[in-house]
Amino acid sequence: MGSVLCFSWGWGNAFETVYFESRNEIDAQVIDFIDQKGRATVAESNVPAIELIGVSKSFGPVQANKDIDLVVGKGSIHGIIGENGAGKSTLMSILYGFYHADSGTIKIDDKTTTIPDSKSAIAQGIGMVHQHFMLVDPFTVLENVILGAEGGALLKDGVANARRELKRLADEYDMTIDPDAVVGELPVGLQQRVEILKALYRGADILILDEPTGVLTPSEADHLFRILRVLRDQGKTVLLITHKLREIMDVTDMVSVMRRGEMVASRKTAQTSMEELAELMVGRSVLLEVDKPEVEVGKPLLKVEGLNVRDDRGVMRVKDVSFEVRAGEVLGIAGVSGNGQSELLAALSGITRAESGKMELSGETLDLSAAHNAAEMRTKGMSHVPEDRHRMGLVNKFAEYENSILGYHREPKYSKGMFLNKDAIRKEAKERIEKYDIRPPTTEMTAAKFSGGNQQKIVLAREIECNPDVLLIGQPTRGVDIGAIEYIHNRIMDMRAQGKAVLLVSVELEEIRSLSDRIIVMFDGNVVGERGPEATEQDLGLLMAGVNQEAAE
Amino acid sequence: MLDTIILVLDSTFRLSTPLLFACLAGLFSERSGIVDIGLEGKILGAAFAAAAAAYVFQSPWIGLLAGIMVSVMLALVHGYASISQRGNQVVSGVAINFLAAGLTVLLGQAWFSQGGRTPALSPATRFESLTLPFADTLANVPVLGPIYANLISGHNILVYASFAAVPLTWWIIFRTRFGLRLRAVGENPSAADTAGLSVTLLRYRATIICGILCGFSGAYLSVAQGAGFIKDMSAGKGFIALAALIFAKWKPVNAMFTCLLFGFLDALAIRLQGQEIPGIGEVPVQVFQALPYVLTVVLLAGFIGRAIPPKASGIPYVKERT
Amino acid sequence: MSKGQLPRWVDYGVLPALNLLAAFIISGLVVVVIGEDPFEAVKWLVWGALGYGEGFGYTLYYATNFIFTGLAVAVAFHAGLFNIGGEGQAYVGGLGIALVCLAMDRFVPWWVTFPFAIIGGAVFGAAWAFIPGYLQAKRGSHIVITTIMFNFIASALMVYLLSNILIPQGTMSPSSRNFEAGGQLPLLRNVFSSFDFGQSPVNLAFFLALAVCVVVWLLIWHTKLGYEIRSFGANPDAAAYAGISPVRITVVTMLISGALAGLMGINVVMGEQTRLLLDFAGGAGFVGIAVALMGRGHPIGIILASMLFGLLYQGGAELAFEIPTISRDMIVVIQALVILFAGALEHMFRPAVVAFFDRFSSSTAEA
Amino acid sequence: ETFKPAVVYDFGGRNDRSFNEAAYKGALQFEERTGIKFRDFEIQNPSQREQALRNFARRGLDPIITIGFAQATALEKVAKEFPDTHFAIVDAVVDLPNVRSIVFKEGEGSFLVGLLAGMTTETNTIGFVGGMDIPLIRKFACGYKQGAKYVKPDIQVLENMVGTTGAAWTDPLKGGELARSQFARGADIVFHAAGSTGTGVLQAAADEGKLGIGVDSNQNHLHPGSILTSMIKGVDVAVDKALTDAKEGKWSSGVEVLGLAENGVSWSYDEYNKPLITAEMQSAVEQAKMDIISGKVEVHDYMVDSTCPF
Ligand SMILES: Nc1ncnc2c1ncn2[C@@H]1O[C@H](COP(=O)(O)OP(=O)(O)OP(=O)(O)O)[C@@H](O)[C@H]1O
Ligand SMILES: Nc1ncnc2c1ncn2[C@@H]1O[C@H](COP(=O)(O)OP(=O)(O)OP(=O)(O)O)[C@@H](O)[C@H]1O
Ligand SMILES: [Mg+2]
Ligand SMILES: [Mg+2]
Repeated sequence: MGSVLCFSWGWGNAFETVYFESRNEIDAQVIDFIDQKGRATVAESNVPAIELIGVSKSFGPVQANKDIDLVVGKGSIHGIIGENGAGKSTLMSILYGFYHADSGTIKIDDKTTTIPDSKSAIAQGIGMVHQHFMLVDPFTVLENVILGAEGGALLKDGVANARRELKRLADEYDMTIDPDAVVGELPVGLQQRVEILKALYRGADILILDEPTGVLTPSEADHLFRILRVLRDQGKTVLLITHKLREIMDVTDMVSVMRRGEMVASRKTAQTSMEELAELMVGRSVLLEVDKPEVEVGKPLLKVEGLNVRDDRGVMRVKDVSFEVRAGEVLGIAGVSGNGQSELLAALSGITRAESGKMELSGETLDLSAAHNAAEMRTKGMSHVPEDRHRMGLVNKFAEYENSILGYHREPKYSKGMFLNKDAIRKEAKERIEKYDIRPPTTEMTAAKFSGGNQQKIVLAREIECNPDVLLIGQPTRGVDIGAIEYIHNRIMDMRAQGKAVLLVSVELEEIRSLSDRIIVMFDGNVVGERGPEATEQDLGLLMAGVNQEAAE
Repeated sequence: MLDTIILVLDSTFRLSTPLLFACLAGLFSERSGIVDIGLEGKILGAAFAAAAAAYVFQSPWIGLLAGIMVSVMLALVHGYASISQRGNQVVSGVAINFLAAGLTVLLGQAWFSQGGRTPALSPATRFESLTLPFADTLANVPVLGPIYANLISGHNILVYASFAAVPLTWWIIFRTRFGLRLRAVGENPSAADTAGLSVTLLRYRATIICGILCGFSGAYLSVAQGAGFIKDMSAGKGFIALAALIFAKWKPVNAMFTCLLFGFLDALAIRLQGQEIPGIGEVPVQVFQALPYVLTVVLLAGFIGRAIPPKASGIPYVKERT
Repeated sequence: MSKGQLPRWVDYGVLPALNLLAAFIISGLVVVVIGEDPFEAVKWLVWGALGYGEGFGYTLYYATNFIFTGLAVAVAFHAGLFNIGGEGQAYVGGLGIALVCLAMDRFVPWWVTFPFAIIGGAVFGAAWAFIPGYLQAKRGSHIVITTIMFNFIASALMVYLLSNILIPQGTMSPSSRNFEAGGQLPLLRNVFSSFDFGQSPVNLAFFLALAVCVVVWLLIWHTKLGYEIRSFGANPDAAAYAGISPVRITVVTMLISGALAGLMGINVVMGEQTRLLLDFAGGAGFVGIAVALMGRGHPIGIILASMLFGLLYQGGAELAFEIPTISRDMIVVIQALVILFAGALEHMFRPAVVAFFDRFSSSTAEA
Repeated sequence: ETFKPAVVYDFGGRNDRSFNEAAYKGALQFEERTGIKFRDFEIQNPSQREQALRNFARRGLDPIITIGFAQATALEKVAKEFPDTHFAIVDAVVDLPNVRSIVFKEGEGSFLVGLLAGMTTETNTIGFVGGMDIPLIRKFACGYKQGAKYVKPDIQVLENMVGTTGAAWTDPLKGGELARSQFARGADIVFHAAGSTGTGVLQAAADEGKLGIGVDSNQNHLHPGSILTSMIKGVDVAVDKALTDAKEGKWSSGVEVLGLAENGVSWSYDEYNKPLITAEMQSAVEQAKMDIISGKVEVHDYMVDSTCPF
C-alpha cells in the first residue's frame, strides 16, 4: 500500500494515484457491487436516503472534496470518520446546501436533485447540526428554533405554535429545555440540544450531526446516542461525523472513511474493527504509543494557587484552581472543552488578568490578578503554544520568519536598536525550518499558506527553541496529521527529558494519557480530580462529566 | 419659564426629526450587519432630489418621493459594494458621502444655475405646519394648553411621521418575522443562512429601508424645515445620527430618546448662545457650536462605555473563503 | 502559480488600473450628463496638471498634502484603526506650526524654525488624535465616530482662536499675521531655478513628505514598534498572545497617525500661505483615506496615489477654469468614484481577471 | 480692442444669494450694458486664490476683480507680479499702485436698519444672526446695535452666530432655528448677515409672522410683508463701476471707501416693504443718514479696535 507517500507534505497527487489502486481491493471485501468507476452500492439499503456521486469541491487552491461517492441507507445511522481537514464538514455542508459542489450528483430518495441553498435542503427533509453551532446568541431558544420557519409574517402565532411543538418534541425525545432561555447563556450541551430541536422542528427526515460529541461529556453523549437510536427506529436517517472510533462502533450501522478529501472506504460497522478504521483513516497502521522514558522529577517550576478567572461577561470560568508542575514532568489537564481550560491558559500566560490567584514561576511569585502581559511571562521563562494557532499563535498575513519571532520580537538578538535585525531573524528561522522539517522550507511564504501541521510546527519551533523552563501547550495536535502528531509528541517528551515543566491541555484523552505523568480533570472551572496516567478512560470520562467518584464514595 | 421650556422643546422636536429618521435608518442597516456611515450622503442626496422635484412638480409629496428614490439608489450602491462585493463598508460610506456632496451641487448647478442650490420653494410646495384640532381653543387651558397648542401641535407632517416611525420600527424589529430574520443576519449570518434564509436578500431589504428613511430625513430638511436645497445642507446630521445610534444601543425607543437628547442639546446651544450664563459670564459662541460634538464624545466615552453592536455588523458575509 | 492566485503585478498594477478606469468612465458619463465633452475634459485635466511647469508644481504641492494625510490614515490602518480625523488633526497641527513660526520667525532663519515647526505640527496633530485613540483603547468608544466629532471640534476651536486671538488688530480675515522670512519655507522655484515651476507654491515640504515616507516605511516594516502595529492590526488576538498591549499600540499608533496628519501644515501654513488661516486643510484629511486605500498602505503606493489626487486637484481647477460649466464639484465626484471603485469595490474585477489569467495560464500550460 | 475683465469669487461662489452674487450681478450689469463678456472663477481651496488670479493675469485679462477679504494675501503677491494689470478687491485693502481697494462702511448701513428695527419693534427686543463669527460680521452687528440704541437706548439686541466652518454660510436650517430662538426670547425683528444661511432666517420670520431684515442685496421681495428692509451693500455697483472705469480709462487705484455718503451702503425701500415703513420712520432714517454723512453722528467701526461698545 502506498502509505508512506501520504506523509509527504503538500500536493499529494502521486499519493492519490498509488493509493487509488489499492483502494478497490480493500473495498471489495465488504462492498457488494462496484461499478466501472469504482462506485459502490450497498445491497441492503435498497432505497438509499442519500446518494452522492462524484461530488467535488475546492476552496481556491484547497481541494476539500474530490470525486466523492456515498450511499446512505434509509433508516440507518451512518458514521463518517476522517482526520481533521479530511473534508467531512465540507461534504455535509454541500448536502445541506450551504456550499455548492463544483461537480457531482446528489440523489435524495433515489431522485436526482439539486440543493442550491439550505432552504431547499430543509424543504427536502434534511436537517443539520453544525460542528460550529449556527445559533444566534442573543436570541431565546424559541426564537432560534423558529428562525426561518416562523409560520407567518407576525411572530405571535408562530411563537405559540412553536412553544407547543417544542414541548412535544422535548417530551418525546427526553430533551427538556427552557424555551425562553437566552441561547448565548446556555451551556454548550444545551446549545446543541437547541440545534437538534431546530432540525426536528423543521421535520427533518435526514439528520446530519457534525462532531456532536466533541463538546459533550460521555454521559451526555450517551444520552444523545439514545435519541439518535429512537430517531432511527422512527425511520429517520442519521449521518454522524465523529473522530471517536468507539462511538462509531457503538451507534452506527454503516461507516464511511474520508481521507484528504476523498472517500476511501465504506464498511458495515458490524464487519469492521477500530483497528481497520484507524488504518483507513490515516493510510497506515497506527501505533499511537508514545515512548515515555523514566525521567527524574525535580523541584516544582510552576506552582499555581487559588486561581480564579472571570470572563468578559462576568462569568467565573476558573474556580479556585491550584496545582504544581515539577521539572521533568508533564501535567495533563483533561476536560471537555469549555470547562475553563482556555481561560486557565490565558491567565497563566499573562494574556488575561485573573480575578485572583498566585503563580510561582521559576522561584518568583506573581500575583495573577495584577496586570501582566504575555511578554513578561516569556521573559520569566514560560512559553506558550496556544490552543488555537490561527486565532492566536500566528499572524496569518505575516511571512514565516516574522511569525517565528512573535512574542519574542523584543529580544535583543532580534534587534538592532529600535530596528528589527531581519538578517538574524531569517537566519534563525531558516535553521528552525530545517530542524523542525517545516515544509515548504521557505521563510518568506505567509503563514496562511502553510498547511495545518506545518503551521503548528512553526509555533512549536518558536516556543520550544527559546528554551523555556515551563511550557504551556494547548491542544498540540488539533488539526494536525498523524506524522506531525508523532513529531510533536516526541518534542514534548524531549522537553520533559530536559527537565522542563510541561502543562498540557488537551481534549484528546488518548493524548493526555500517553504523554502525562499526572492528569488533573477540569469540570465547570473546578479541578475535580487528579489521576495517574494509568487511569481508565471511563474513570476520566466520569470526572469530565463532573462526577467525582472519590466524593461520591 | 414654562414658555421658555416649551419653546426649547419645540425647537428640540424640529431639530430631532431629521436625526431620528436617519438614526432609525442606521438602525435597520446596522441591525442587519451593514455599517453605514453614508447616512450623511443619503440625506444630502435626498434633500437635493426632494427640493428639485418639489420645485419642478410643485408638490412636496412628489419631492418626498423623489428624495426617497435617490436615497434608495445611493443605498443600493452601498448595498452592492458591501453585500454583493463584500467591500469595506466604511470606505463605501465615505465614497457615498463624497458622491452626494459633489453630485448634488454639480447637477443642481447644471439644472438650476443657482450655484448648486435649488430655487426657493413657495409655501404650497413645502410641508407646512399642521394645526392639530382644538389647538387654538385649548391654548388657554393652563399648563396643558400651551403644551398642546405650542409643543404638540403646529409641526409639519414629517415631524409626526418621524415619531410615528419609532413604534413602527420597534414593532417591525421585534414583532415580525422580517424583524427576527433581520436581527439574525446582523448577529450571525451563518445561522440565518443555515436556517434557509438569504443573507443577501435580507441585507438588501434592510439597506433599502435605510434608504427610504434617509429619504424622509433629507426631504424634511429641504421641503419641510427648509425651503429648498443648499449645498452641504445635511451639515453632519448623518454622523450625529450614527453617534445617536451607538448611544441608543441599536434600540428604536432608545434611539428616539437619544435623538431628542441631541436635538435638545442643539436647541439649548442655540438658546443659550450669546447669553450670559450665570456664574460663567459670556461664553464664546464656538463653545456652544462644539457642544453637541463634545457631549457626544463625553457620552460615548463616559456613559455607555463599550456599546456592543450587532455582532456581524461591518463584516461582509463570506461563506466560502476562496 | 496555483489556481485563483494572481501575480503581484496584476494585483498591484492591473486591478487598481481597472478600478481607476471604471471611476473615470463613470465620471465621464457625469460630464456628458452636464453636457460637455469628456475627452475635452480629460485633455484639460491632464494638461492642467502635467502640461506645464507651474501646473506640475501645483500638482506636486497638492500631492504633498495628500502624502501626509495618506500616511496618517495608512499607519492607523496597519493597526486596524480607522482614523477619519485626519482633517481635524491636520488643522490643529497647523496651529502648532503657526505658533512656532510666530514665535521664532523674527529672530532666526527658516532652517532653525523648520525643525521646531515639524515638532510643533507633529505634537499638536498627535495631541488631537490622542483623545480618540485613548477613548478607543480604554473605553471602547468607536474611533470612527470620535474622530469625526473631533473634526467638528477642531473647527470650532480654530475659528475661535483665529478670529479672537491670532488675528492681527484691524484686519478682516480670520488668519494669523504673515510669517517673516524666518517662518517661510523656501519654494522649489527658488531652490531649483533651473526647473520652471512657474509661480507654484511647491516647497521644501515636498521633500519632507518624501523623507517621512521613508521613515514610515522603516517604522512599519523594520522596527519593533512597526511589527507590533502590524501584528495588532492583522490579528489582535495574536498580538495579545505576543504580549503586545492593545491600549499602548492603539494610543501610540494614533499619536503617530495624528502627528503625520499634523505635518501637513508644514506644506500649507509654512510653505504656501506663510500664515495660519481658516479651513486650510480643505478636505485633504478625507482625501487621505482614499490615498491610503489606493496606495494599499505602502509609502510607494501612497506617493503614487497622492500624485493622482494632486493631478485631479490641480487639473480639476484648470478644467473648471477652461470649461466653466464643469464646476469644482466635479472633482469631488471623481474623488468619490475613485474611492468607491478603488476602495469599496476593489474586488469587483478580480473574478474576471482571475478567470482570464486561469484560462491564459492553462492554455499556455497545454501549449 | 481687447478689453477682457475677470471676476474671482471667494468661497460661497457666484450664486450665494448674497455677497458674491452681488458682485456677479454687477459684472452682469456691465456685460448687459456694454456687451463685453467677462470670465469668472469660483475658489475651491485656499491655494487656488493665487492660482486663479495669476491664471487670469497671465492670459491677459484686465481688469481683475477679486471678491472678499480672504483674497487680500493672494492679491498682494499676484498684483506685484503683474504691475501692468489692474486689480480690484472688495472688502479689503491692498496697498499697491495697481490695486483698487473697495471697502464698505457696513456699520453705517447696519446703523440705519438697526434704527428702523428699533422704531418698529413692539417687544423692545430685536435680533441679529451672523454667519461665521468673524470680524466682518461683528462689524455688521455693531452698527446694527448702535442704530437700534440710537432710537431706543434700552432696547435689547440678541446676537447669534451660526457656525464655525464654511458651512455657517450655507446652513439655512440652523439660521432658521436661531431666528426662532430669538423670536422665542421676545425679539420681533431679526437682521441677518449670514449669506445663504440668511434665507432660513427670513423664512423663519415669515413663518412665524415676525419681521426679517435682508442683507447685501435687496431681499425685500423674498417674503413681501415679512421683510422690514434690507441693508444693501453696493458690491454690484462697485464692481460695475470698477469695470466701467477701466473700460473708459478712468481707472484709479487706491482705497475706495463706500459709505452712506458714497451711496455704497443703503437701506431698501420698495413696493414690498412700503406698508411696513411709516412716514415717521422714513424721515427718522433719512435724518440719521444725513447726520452720519455730515459727521454729526459717528458710527463706530468695529475694525478699528475690535470691540463694540454697544
Ligand atoms: N490558502 C492557501 N493558499 C495557498 N496554498 C495553500 C493554502 N492553504 C493551503 N495551501 C497549501 O495546500 C496544501 C494542502 O493544504 P492542507 O491544509 O490541506 O494540508 P494538509 O493536508 O492538512 O497538510 P498537513 O499534513 O501539514 O496537515 C499545503 O501544502 C499548503 O501549503
Ligand atoms: N470556507 C472555507 N474556505 C476555504 N477553505 C475551507 C473552507 N472550509 C473548509 N476549508 C478547507 O477544506 C478542507 C476540508 O475542511 P473540512 O472542514 O471539510 O474538514 P473536516 O474533515 O470537517 O475537518 P475537522 O475534522 O477538523 O472538522 C480543509 O483543508 C479546510 O481548511
Ligand atoms: Mg469538520
Ligand atoms: Mg491538515
